[in-house]
Amino acid sequence: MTDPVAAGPAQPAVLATNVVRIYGEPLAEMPTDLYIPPDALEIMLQAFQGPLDLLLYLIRKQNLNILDIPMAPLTRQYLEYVDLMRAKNLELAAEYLVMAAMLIEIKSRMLLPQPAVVAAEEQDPRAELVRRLLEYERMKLAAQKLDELPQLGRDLLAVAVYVERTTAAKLPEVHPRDLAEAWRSLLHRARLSAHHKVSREQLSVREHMSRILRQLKEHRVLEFGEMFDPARGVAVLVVTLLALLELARETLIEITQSGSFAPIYARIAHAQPG
Amino acid sequence: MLSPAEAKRVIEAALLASQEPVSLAELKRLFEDQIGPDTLRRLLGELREQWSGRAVELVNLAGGWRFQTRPEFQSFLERLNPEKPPRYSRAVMETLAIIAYRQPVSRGDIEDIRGVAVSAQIMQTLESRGWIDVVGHRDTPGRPALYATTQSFLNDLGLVSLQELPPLEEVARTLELDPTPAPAPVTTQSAPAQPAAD
Amino acid sequence: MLSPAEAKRVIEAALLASQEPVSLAELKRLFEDQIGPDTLRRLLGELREQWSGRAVELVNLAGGWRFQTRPEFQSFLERLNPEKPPRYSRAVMETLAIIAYRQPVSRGDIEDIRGVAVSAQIMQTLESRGWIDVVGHRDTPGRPALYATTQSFLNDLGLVSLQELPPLEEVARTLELDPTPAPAPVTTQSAPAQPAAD
Repeated sequence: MTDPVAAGPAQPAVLATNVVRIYGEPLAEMPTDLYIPPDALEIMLQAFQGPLDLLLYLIRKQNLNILDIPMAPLTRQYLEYVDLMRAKNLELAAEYLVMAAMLIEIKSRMLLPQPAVVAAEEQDPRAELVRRLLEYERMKLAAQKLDELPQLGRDLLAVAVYVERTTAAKLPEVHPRDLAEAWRSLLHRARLSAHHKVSREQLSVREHMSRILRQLKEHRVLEFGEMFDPARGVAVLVVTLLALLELARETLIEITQSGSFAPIYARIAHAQPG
Repeated sequence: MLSPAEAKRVIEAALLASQEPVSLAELKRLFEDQIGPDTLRRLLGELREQWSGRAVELVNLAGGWRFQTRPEFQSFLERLNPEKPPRYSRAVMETLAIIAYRQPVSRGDIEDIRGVAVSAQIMQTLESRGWIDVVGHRDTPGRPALYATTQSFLNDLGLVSLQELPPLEEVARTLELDPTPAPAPVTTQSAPAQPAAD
Repeated sequence: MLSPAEAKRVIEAALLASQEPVSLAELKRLFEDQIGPDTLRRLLGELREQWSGRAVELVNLAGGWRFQTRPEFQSFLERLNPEKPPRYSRAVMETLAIIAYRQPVSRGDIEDIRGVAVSAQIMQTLESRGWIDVVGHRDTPGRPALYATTQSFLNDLGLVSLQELPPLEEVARTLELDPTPAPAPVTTQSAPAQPAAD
């Protein structure tokens, strides 16, 4: 297998032929023939989960001792990949640049000559990086193991047999106090709505009688339907009808119809027949 | 190619994992149409035979084959998933209360008191439960049926007689309403619905 | 009182009818606590034995006992339901692993370990699957939510407890230092990530 680190990003073609899987994930989008797929490197770079992932790749690829990382070559290789990602216009997360800065800092700290006494006590500048790399790698491997566990829905199904219920559906139980409760809410609602209607709608039959009489004074004759306004609701329709009947009973208006299903007309009773 | 025993195991798993009936056509898909309908039917028959005497049975329905629990075991299974006791709607309860306290009443009477129409379905619910029935007809135009509560109603509610219903006087008092147990005091109280009724 | 054979039939039906694992306590309810946990466990063991060799198996999970299809038969059953469940991305699985092994953790903790931002969508994916939930808040500025895995997570991955999670690998220093022979041939194939895996 060609070593991409040694070869450097300059030879993506060789790398590409080997990239069947990246970190266990098949590159399904890639053409599978041996012809050099131009996007292979790009896809590979995109597969990295972040700077730690890329670093681990570089370290493991070269069998570097993770506890004694040669900082200079690693930093150089890392920066080459980062440059490549930028050149390819890959969306480069800020974390990659932060890591680049960190690598350069560690590298430079290691170049500084240190007094022997202090050096023994002072931590290796790489310690924190190594700790993070090891922890990330542990979790990365754990993630792969988790993914290999049989998963409900993906690898197996839960059994769910239909529960047959043939005995009659359970009937609601009623307690005598429920009846009293229903009665109470009934009265309560009746009172509320009584209040509501009186204050809001003023549905007095007398009022509608007056209104109808005024209309008839103006128009002399009205077709029955013209006196009803359905938009104002059923209650108003009912009261209107009551008002009409009351007007007729009191012979204040005359209601006529020439035959079955013919239009019904209303006029003021003492008006001259027109 | 699967052996019949293996095929049967696959069919069993597919049916157990599906709550819906699985048709023969779907079962054929299991084996990429390598097993014909006759063989499938034979295997299903054998499977049904193997399951006889268990609390779950394999049945052939219009939609296909399905495993289902036997109704005899429903009482056990209900202990595991106690169903919430069903409840009657407020409309049904109010209608029942009116009939219980004001019987005999016509549907019109009930509508007057409730202030809204009483659907045929509500009356049907109470009649089919055996809690109300028609005891006569009022001698008014249309001769409306008069409803009353039945002996079953008393039995089911654990009452010896209607006298044992919670007294309404108390209810009325808490609402500062007329406490007199007049035969139909509601008529005046539920004024809104009444203008047309009186 | 039911005979052991009858009790076993009832248990079988109850477990077959339930998609969720059924706990011992729930199974006791089936028999109105007339059967003790030891007897139940024995019957469950016998039942599991009886089902061995079928395409469906009885397993003991965190939430209790459940019948489920064996993974080996999934390729058949998939043909019936061509809709494949989503495969989670590496980002999702790594986040899940960190929560599973390091719980309770905040989103910030996860980002520290992964070295990249963890999108809200990743958390959402795991939460809506019911595999993680918020178990508290850390007493630091911003009071970040602390996530942990749920019982559903254990059930769905076939685990009784977190103790059963695959053990964390002792990561090798280098490839050469790794003395254990790699059982999985993948190791060489996906070389970059794998060397330390086994």
